[in-house]
Amino acid sequence: MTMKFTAKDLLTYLKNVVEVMEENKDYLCELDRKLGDGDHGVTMSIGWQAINEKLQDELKDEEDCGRICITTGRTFLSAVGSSVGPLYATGFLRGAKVVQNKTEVTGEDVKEFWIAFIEGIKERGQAEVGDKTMVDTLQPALESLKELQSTEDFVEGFAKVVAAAKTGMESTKDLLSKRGRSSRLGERSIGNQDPGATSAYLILETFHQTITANQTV
Amino acid sequence: MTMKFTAKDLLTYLKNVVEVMEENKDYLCELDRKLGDGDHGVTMSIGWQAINEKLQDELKDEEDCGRICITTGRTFLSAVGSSVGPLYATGFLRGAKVVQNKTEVTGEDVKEFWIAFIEGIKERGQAEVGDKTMVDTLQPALESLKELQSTEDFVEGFAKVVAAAKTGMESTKDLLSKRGRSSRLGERSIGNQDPGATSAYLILETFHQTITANQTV
Amino acid sequence: MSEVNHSMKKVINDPERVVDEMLEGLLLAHSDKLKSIRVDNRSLVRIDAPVKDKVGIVTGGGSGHLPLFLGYVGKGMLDGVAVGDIFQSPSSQQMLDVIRAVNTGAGVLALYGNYGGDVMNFDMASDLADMENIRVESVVATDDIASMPKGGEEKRRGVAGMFYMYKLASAKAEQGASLEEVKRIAEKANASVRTMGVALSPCTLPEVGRPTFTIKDNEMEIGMGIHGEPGVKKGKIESADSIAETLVSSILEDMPIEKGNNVSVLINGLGATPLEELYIVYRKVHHMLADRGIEIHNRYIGEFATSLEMVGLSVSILKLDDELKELIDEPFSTPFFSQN
Amino acid sequence: MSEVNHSMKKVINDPERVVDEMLEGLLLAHSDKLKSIRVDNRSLVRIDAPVKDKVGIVTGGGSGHLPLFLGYVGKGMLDGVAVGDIFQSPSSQQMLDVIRAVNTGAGVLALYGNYGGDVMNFDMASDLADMENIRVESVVATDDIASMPKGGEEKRRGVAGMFYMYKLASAKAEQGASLEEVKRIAEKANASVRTMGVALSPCTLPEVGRPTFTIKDNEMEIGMGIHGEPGVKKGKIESADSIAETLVSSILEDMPIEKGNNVSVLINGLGATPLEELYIVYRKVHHMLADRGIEIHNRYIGEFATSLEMVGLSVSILKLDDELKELIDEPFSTPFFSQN
Ligand SMILES: Nc1ncnc2c1ncn2[C@@H]1O[C@H](COP(=O)(O)OP(=O)(O)O)[C@@H](O)[C@H]1O
Ligand SMILES: Nc1ncnc2c1ncn2[C@@H]1O[C@H](COP(=O)(O)OP(=O)(O)O)[C@@H](O)[C@H]1O
Ligand SMILES: [Mg+2]
Ligand SMILES: [Mg+2]
Ligand SMILES: [Mg+2]
Ligand SMILES: [Mg+2]
Repeated sequence: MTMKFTAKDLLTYLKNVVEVMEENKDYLCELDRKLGDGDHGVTMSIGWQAINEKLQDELKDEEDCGRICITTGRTFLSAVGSSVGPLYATGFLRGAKVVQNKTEVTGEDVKEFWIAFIEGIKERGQAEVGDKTMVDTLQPALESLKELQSTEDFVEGFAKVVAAAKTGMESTKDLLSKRGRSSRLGERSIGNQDPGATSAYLILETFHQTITANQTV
Repeated sequence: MTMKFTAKDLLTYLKNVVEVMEENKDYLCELDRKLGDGDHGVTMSIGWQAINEKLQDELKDEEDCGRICITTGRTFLSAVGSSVGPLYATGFLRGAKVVQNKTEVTGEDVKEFWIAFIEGIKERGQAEVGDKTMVDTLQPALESLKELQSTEDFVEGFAKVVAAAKTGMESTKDLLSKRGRSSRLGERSIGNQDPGATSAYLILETFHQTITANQTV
Repeated sequence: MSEVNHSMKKVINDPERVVDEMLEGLLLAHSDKLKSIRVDNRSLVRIDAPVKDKVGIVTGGGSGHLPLFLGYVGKGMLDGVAVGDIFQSPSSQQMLDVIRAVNTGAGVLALYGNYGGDVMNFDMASDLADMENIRVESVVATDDIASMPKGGEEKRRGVAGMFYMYKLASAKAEQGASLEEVKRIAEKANASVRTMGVALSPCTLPEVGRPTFTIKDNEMEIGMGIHGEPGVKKGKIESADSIAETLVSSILEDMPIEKGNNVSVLINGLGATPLEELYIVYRKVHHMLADRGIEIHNRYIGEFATSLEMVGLSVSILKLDDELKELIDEPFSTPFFSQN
Repeated sequence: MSEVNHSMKKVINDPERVVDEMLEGLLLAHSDKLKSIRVDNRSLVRIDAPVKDKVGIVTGGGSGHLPLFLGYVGKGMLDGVAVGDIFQSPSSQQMLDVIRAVNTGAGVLALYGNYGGDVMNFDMASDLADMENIRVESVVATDDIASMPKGGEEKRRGVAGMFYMYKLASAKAEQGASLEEVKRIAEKANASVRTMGVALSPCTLPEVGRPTFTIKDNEMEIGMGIHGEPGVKKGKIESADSIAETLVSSILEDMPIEKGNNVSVLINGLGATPLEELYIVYRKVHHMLADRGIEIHNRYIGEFATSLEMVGLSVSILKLDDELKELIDEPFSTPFFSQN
C-alpha cells in the first residue's frame, strides 16, 4: 500500500469534490425530488461551496491534514441544515483524528481515514444497510476497505472499494426507504436511487480519480 | 263589555290550556321539526304540565288572579329552557300586574290583561311582524283587542281577536324566518307554519272557548 | 340516546349530552376553582363566590366557544356564568341562579354578547332579580364591526373582543368599585374595542353531524360570525398579510386611533387554525400598527372565543387610555388562563 | 417565493416562509420573555439567559407543534430551544448555538423527542460542545407507548408527555441542583410517564398543500404519531368513553399504577379538536382512575403538543412520588403558559 498523499493532495481532492458536486447538483436534486424534498443537490452545493471558500482562504497553505479535515467538517456542518450536514461533517471530523498533525500520510493512513469516516457516519445516523441511505453505499465500501492488504497497490485497491460502493449505491433503487424524509413515501420510494447514496459514491469516486491522477503525474 | 270572570274561571282556563297543549304536543313538534329542533310541543307540554301541578296544589284555592298569573309565569319559566320560556312567562307576569289583588275581573280588565300579555312578549322578544314568530299571531290579535268597544259583548268581541290571530298564524307559512332557531334555514323556512305562532293561537283560542263555555252555563 | 354520527370527526359520546359531559369533566378537573350551583351544572361560579362586598360580574351564552364563556370565571375575572347548549342561550332561570349566587348586596353586572336569545333571557333574569331586590345592570358586547355597518353600532354582535370587557370590568370590581363604576368601565371597554374576523371553513354541530353551511375549497369569508352568520365579503383565500391588512384597516376606519396612542391587540383562533398562523398574522398587525406610530401596550395571542373547530381567526384592537391601561395589567387567574 | 396553494385552509403567506414569519411574529410579541441569538431566529433563549449558576436546559425540534417546543422556554421552564422547519429537525449548529448561550459552566441538559433527525443533530451538537469544554448531557423522551411494544421502550417516540420531563427537570434546575441531579429527574420523569393518542384526521404541511396521508371519513387511528406515523390500530370512530378506555387501559397495562398512588394527567389536543371534547375525555379518564383508587394530584387539559390542525388527542399519565409531586407544583411562566 505504498502511496504518498500530502496535505496539498488533500486540498486538491477537496477542490475536485467541489467541482463534482457542482456538476452533479441538478442530478442530485432530481433524485431527491423523487424521494424527498428535492434539495440534496442544492444542499451539497451549498456545503461544498462554503468549503471552497475556506480552500481559497484560510486553508490555502494549510499543511496539517487533520486541521484541513476539521475545517472541512465544521464548515460543511454550519453551512448545511439538512440531514447530510451532521453525517458528512462527522465523517470528516472522525477522519481528522487519524491524520492529525500529519503533512503527509501513507496508504495505511488513508485506509484508516476512510474507515473512521464511514464508521462515524454510521454511528451518527444509526442507519443500517437496506434502509435506503448513503450507508448502502458506504457499508460495502467499508468492508472492501477492511480487506485491503498492506501488500497491494493502494490505487488499485481503492478501485475495488469504489466498485463496491457503486454496487451498493445502485442497490438502493430497489429498496424501501426506512430513514429520513423519504421513509414517508413507503412503497412509493421503491424504484428510485437514493440521493445520499449517490453523493456518497461521488465522494469516494472522486477520491479515486484524485489519487489516480496523482499517480500518473 | 259586561262579563264576569273569576279566579276560578282563570284556573279553569289554565287547566284547559294544559289539555290543549297535551292534545297538540305532536302537532307542534312536527311543525318545529320542519323549522327548528322539533321540540316545541315537548317544551310546551313540559311547561304546562309544571303549571298543572301548581294548579292541583298551591293554586287549588287561590283567589287572587294576580298571584295565579305570577305563579303560572314563573313556573313556566323555570320548567322551560328554550326561547318560549321567557316569552310566555313575560306574558303572564305582565298580565299579572293588571289583575293583581283581584278575585273577579271585568271584560275591560281582561282586555287590558291580554294587551299587557302581548306587549310583554313583543318587548321581550323584539321580534317584528313578518319575522315568522308568535308575534305574527299576537300582533293582529293586539290590534283587534285595542279596537274592542266597551259597548260590545266581550265574548263576541274576543271571537274577532281569535280570528285575527288565526289569520296571523296562517300568514307565517309564507314567511322567511328572521328570528330564533329557524332563521338559520333561510329560504328553506318558507312553506311551513311557525310552531310558536301556532301555540300562541291555541292559547288565545282556548281562552275564547273557556269564556264561551262559561257564558252558556 | 342519539347515535354518534360516525362521519363526524369528533371525540364525543351521545351528541345530545356533549355539554353535560363537558361540564362534568370540567367540574371534576377544576373543583378547586369553580363550583356548580344547580343540579344540571348549567350555572357555575368561582369557588369563593360570593366575594364579600364586591360587585358580582356574570356572563352567559351558548357552548361550543371554549374558553368563552365559562373560561373567564375566576380570580380577578368574572364571578359566574350560565352555560347554554351548543350555540344556544342558557335559560333565564339559569342566569337568575347565577345572579343570586354572586350577589353580595353590591349589585350584579351582566356582561354578554348581543345575541337575541341571550339578550332576551338576561333581560328576563334581570326583571326577576329586580323583583328580589337584587340590583342588576347589563352591558352588551358589540365589538364585531362586520355584523353591522357604522351607525348601527348597538346592533353589532359580540365576539372575541368581549374578553376585554370582562377583563377590564373585573379588574375594576376587584378594586372594590361600585356597580355604577364597574358598569362605566364595561361600557368604556366595549366602546373602545373593535373586532373583525375571517373564516376559512365552517364547523359541525354535534347534534347535526355535518357542517351547517359550506365555504368553498379555495374560499374564505371575511366577517363571518362565530355561529356562521354571513360576513361582509366572500372571496378567494388571501395571504395572511392581506387578510391582516383588511382586518386592521377596517378596524382603524371604524375606530380611528391616533399616532402615539396605546392599544392592546388580541389575535384569536377560531378553533382549528394553528397557533403558528396566529403569530404570522400578529407579525403583520404589529408592523401595521408600528408604521402608524401606534404603541402596542400588550397582546393576547391564542384561542379566546372559538366556534368548535372552525378554521379562521379574528383580530381585536382595544384603545387604551391611562385608566384602562392600569386595569389591563392587573393579574387574573381562571382554569384556562392566568396573567401575573 | 412559492405560491400559496389556495385550496389549503391556511392563513399564511409564502409556504416556505411559514416558520420564519411565525418566529418574527413571536419575537415581536414576546420580546419581554424571549430573545433570538441567531440572525435566522432559529435559536431562542429566555430573556434572562444564561441564568447564573443554573444548569441550562435546552430542547429543539421541528415546527408545527406549538406550543411545543418553543412554548416551554421561560421562567421555571427551559432555557433555550432550537427551532426547525415544519416537522424537520433544527441543525446541529442551531442547537450548538443554544447550548452555548445557556451555558453558565454548570453544564447543559438537552431534552428532546426520540426522532432520527433530532437525535443525530443533538448528538452532533453535543460532540461539538464537548470540544469547547461545555458539559452536555441528554435525555430523550420516549413516552409514546403506541410507537413500539413493551420491551422496546428506548425506541419509542417522544410526544406530549415530554411536557412532564421539561417541567420536572426545569423545576429541579431552578432549585440549583447539579447537572447529574437534573438529569436524574429528567430520566425519572421519562420513565414515569406514558402517552397514547388517537387521530381522526391528518394535517396538511404548508409546503405540500394537501394531507400527506388520509384517514377515511368514518375512521380513526389509535396510536398515530404526531407527524402521521402509523399507529397500532385503524378502525371506525368510537365514542369518547371507549377511546378514553382504550388509551387509559393501554397506559396502565404498560405502566401499572397501584391503588393509592398519585398521578398527574395530561389531556392534549392535537390541533383541531375543541376543548369541549378534551373535557369529555377527561371526565372518563377521571372516573377510570378514581375507580381504581388512583389519586389525581393535578391535571393539564388543552393543547400542549399539536400537529398543525390534526383532529385528535392524546392522554398522558405521570406517576408521581413525593419528589416529583413537589417539583410539579413549582410555578413557571412562559409566553404560552403559566402556573402559580
Ligand atoms: N440516518 C441517516 N443515516 C444515513 N443517511 C441518511 C440518514 N438520514 C438521511 N440520510 C441520507 O440523507 C439523504 C438526504 O439528504 P438531504 O436531501 O440533503 O437532506 P434532507 O432529507 O434533510 O432534505 C438521503 O438520501 C439519505 O441518503
Ligand atoms: N325573539 C322572538 N320573539 C318571539 N317569538 C320567538 C322569538 N324567538 C323564537 N320565537 C318563537 O319560538 C318558537 C320556537 O319555540 P321552541 O321550539 O320552544 O324554542 P327553541 O327554538 O328554543 O327550540 C318559534 O316558533 C317562534 O315562534
Ligand atoms: Mg432532501
Ligand atoms: Mg432538506
Ligand atoms: Mg324548538
Ligand atoms: Mg329547543
